Amino acid sequence: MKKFINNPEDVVEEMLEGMAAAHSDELRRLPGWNVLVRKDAPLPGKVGLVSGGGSGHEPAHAGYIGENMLDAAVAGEVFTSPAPDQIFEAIKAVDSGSGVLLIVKNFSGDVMNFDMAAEMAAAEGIETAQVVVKDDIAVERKEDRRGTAGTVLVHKIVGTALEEGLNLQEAVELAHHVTSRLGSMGISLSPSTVPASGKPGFTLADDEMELGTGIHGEPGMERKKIQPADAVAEELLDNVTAELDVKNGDDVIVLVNGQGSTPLMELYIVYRKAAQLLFERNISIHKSMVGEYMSSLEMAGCSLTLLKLDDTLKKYVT
Amino acid sequence: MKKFINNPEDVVEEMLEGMAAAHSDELRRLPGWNVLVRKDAPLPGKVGLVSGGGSGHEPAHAGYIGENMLDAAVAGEVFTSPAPDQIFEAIKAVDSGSGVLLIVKNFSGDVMNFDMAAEMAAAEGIETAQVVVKDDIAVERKEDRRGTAGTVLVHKIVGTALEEGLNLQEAVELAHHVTSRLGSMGISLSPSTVPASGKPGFTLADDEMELGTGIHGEPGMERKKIQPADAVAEELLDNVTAELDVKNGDDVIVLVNGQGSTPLMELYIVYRKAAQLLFERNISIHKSMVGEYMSSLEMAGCSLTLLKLDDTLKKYVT
Amino acid sequence: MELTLNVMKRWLVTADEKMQNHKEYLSELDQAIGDGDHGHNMARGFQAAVENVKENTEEDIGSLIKAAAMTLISKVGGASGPLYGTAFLKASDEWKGKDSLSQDEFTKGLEAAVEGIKTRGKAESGGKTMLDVWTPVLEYIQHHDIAASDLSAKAKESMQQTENMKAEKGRASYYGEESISHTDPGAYSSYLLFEALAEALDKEEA
Amino acid sequence: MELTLNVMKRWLVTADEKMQNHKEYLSELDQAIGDGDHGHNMARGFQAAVENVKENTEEDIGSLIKAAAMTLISKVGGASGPLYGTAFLKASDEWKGKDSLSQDEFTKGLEAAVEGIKTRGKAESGGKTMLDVWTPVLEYIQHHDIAASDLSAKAKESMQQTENMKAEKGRASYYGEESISHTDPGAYSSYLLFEALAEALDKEEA
Ligand SMILES: Nc1ncnc2c1ncn2[C@@H]1O[C@H](COP(=O)(O)OP(=O)(O)O)[C@@H](O)[C@H]1O
Ligand SMILES: Nc1ncnc2c1ncn2[C@@H]1O[C@H](COP(=O)(O)OP(=O)(O)O)[C@@H](O)[C@H]1O
Ligand SMILES: [Mg+2]
Ligand SMILES: [Mg+2]
Ligand SMILES: [Mg+2]
Ligand SMILES: [Mg+2]
Repeated sequence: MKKFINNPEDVVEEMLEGMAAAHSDELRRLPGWNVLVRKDAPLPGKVGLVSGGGSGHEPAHAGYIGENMLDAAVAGEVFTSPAPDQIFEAIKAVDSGSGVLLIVKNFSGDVMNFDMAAEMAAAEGIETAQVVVKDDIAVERKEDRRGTAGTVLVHKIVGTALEEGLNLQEAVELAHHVTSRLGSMGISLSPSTVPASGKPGFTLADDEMELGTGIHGEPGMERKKIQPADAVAEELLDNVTAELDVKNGDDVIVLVNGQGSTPLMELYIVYRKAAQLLFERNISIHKSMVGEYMSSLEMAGCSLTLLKLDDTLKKYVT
Repeated sequence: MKKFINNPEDVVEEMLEGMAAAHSDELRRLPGWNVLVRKDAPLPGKVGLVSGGGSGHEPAHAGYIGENMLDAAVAGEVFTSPAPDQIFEAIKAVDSGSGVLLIVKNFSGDVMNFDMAAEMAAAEGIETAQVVVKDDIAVERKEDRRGTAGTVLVHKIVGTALEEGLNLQEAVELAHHVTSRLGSMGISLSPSTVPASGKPGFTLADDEMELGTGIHGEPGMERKKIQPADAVAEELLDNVTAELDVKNGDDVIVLVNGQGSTPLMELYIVYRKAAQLLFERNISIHKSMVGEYMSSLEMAGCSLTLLKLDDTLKKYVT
Repeated sequence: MELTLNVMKRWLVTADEKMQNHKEYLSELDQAIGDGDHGHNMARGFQAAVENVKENTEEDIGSLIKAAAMTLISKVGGASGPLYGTAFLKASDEWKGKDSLSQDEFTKGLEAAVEGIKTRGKAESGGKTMLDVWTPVLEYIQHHDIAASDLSAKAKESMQQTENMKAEKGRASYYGEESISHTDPGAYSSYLLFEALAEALDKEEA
Repeated sequence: MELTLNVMKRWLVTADEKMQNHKEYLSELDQAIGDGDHGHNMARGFQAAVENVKENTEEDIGSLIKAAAMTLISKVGGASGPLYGTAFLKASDEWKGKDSLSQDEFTKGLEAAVEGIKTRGKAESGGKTMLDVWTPVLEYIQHHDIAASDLSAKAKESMQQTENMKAEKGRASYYGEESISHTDPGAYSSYLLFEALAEALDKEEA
């Protein structure tokens, strides 16, 4: 394990200190908590937007704090969901009295910890609602689907809408509307190593790739011989479009996400083929995002996310 | 070599196609050339700003096309500087009659190719000037210093100033002023692999790091046992501050750049210590940048850049 | 027999020792069908809970266990944090104000704990989780004298049986059929917890 | 002897063959003290230049070599592109309008080429670059009958001598003392170029 760290147990604390120092014009840390908050939160009259999860997915989630996005992000240990008291602090810090929406990636730990935080908030009279993102279509059963890079689009769209004054109930409906039209699939070439364990999360042969991995390297649908980028792009795209029933005449947002050590060059090569295929199929790309939006430490791989737009959603795409 | 590519010989072409498709609202590709141009260039009355170099450093340089930055970026083969005719096309595409400033990283190949392009432009009556960035203080002789991540700050500051109407001569002076106050040093943990060669650019033992590497993995000053992040940050910072004579009361921009596969988490841990030390030494951080600004494919490592500000430069820091 | 405040304290302390000693092993189990952090999560959580116990001057079992619950909730993280935390919290409710528990009272707490895990985890036993240790252990205690019983053998046997189950909940469920032939990490840590209880009781007897 | 348009064409074609055959080896040399692309750069450039020659209907040596120069400039990239390109371009100026060259005329072109490399690269011989082949080869041709001479032995010997030099220019200079005991890749490709010239002349004789 070759990493720029000090003590493996301190990585999250030190990262948060670094983030708070680097971006003090935009966010602040809640003293003693692993919570970063938009500097001007709570905004009077605005529903608060909170997300979070295990660390190691940077820039998620603290990188999405700001106007038209999150009011707070809660950071757990690396790949481990944050505890309820941390989340509760975030809720208190951003609640203006209009309630707080929690965006949660669908992992048992995250869901349970956010549930408990919501109960704590309720006990103190703060209204919250929770929307669970399940965009990873590699998992068959819909209720078991993991939350992955598509979560960023929920942050952005709901965040933009909240800035325009939606109330909590409307925000929940919008968030559900987004998640119902959102799908992602990942593909990995090599694992990442959690500092505390010091060992790679999985192993793949030199000529193998794994289709459908989650953002912590959870198993996918299939291991196979490594394919050219064009075939990879086509397989990801076909799976996601089939799942979302994206067809001729539709409008989409395309997000090609890097998992950590895959160069931007390769992400653009994957994007290129996806864009070509969409064009051929007369599906128009409303907006493109190519980069590391939801990383997995230094995992090599990428994922492709589509959001199928309609007029409601287009209003909030900036 | 595990990469999302098709044919190794096509990576630059396909990346450029991907970039042009993904960002068609901001830039366009010159048909038949490896040149991306700001969509609204040439801007009447504005001096054009062009940079470029070998590919593999994404988002450099095409990612820096836009308002307050570059008018065009020229992409060579991976880690190989672009040919003069490519650069010449970029110059022609952005010249509004007010001349074009070329920002070049100091590598023999880049300098010679940009020189030839400038001669071609002169032969057609287009005025150009060239500023060579030599921010890599790991190289002893000043004239041999390589151009690295600090180049991005030259783009940003000179780009902002040009938007305000500086003429070519003034822009050259400003660019020299920036480069005279700019220093960087890198440190690497593992190499990258150029697709065409298929072999890692260098080798390091499992417990070794190399101090002072260039952005293509060029040799640094010293190989040593891997150190904790705090020691790494301190060593980079001490070297750069000593070189630039940054002291008590000064104002700086700090850029912690990721070389490719180093997670953002680690960059923030390095940044944290650098910021602490600057604070202790009463040097104030005017602006912080933490991320992959000038990558080296999937090399693991980071670099630290300081720009020592004065009133002239502060005017152009956005 | 009576479970005194002292036994309960010793339970926590012994459990912590076991979590520390099995930290790497638990994480290894989790590496195979999860994300490899279970040992680290449990070790972090119990260490903090026990530090708390040592400083704790509370004189009743309810408060002791509630304090432990709150610490587990805030320090373990992941899926196991809310589950162990909820279990202890629900039990502490039953033990409020008591400085010693009859077997019956103890069992009531355990029943509440199991209920808590099921509700929090939206899970039933048979799904290759910690419940596959908690449920059989609870049933066993409901029918045997806890002092004279072989509690830790029961816990161990239940833990071992998770090896043949297919995971239905949590990260391990992504492994589907592949999860079979691996022991569930949460079942293992629960076995350690009940082994610690048996040892704490043993010491008391002696 | 006379160097005809045909010899010059054969020179380029033979050089291309050699660059293709030694592509990996040149890149390996460059991997040791550079960035490992020299073979790929040269192979890409000469292939394009020769495709161009084949299509070329120009009937004078100046135009032929100028076309090759322009292709090298635009296809090689890196440091070697402008250097080889400039060398050929400067020589083509001397050979303008000629459909055959005397040894004297050929030498004049080579002199201009070496001058071009020095100016473009801001370099002198002795710095472990391609100049350490071009300069001694030029001197040799200035004093020997090119047809009867052992041009390729001279080029080879000069190339080999770069092994003991310390690099002063280009990427290899970053290696400082460590560059010693490696052959310079640009010197090797220049040796291949002059070996190709010798072979093209040989064929003509035969
Ligand atoms: N929904 C659930 N119900 C009951 N137990 C669960 C559930 N989800 C996970 N577990 C238990 O938690 C254990 C994993 O805990 P841990 O590794 O600490 O958390 P995470 O899975 O978030 O990394 C599993 O082995 C299993 O016993
Ligand atoms: N300034 C210079 N003057 C003369 N030759 C040079 C100079 N810089 C580099 N070279 C030659 O170029 C060769 C490297 O070419 P190449 O690998 O294609 O380009 P790059 O160094 O840009 O990757 C070196 O081996 C050396 O012979
Ligand atoms: Mg976990
Ligand atoms: Mg090169
Ligand atoms: Mg786990
Ligand atoms: Mg080279």
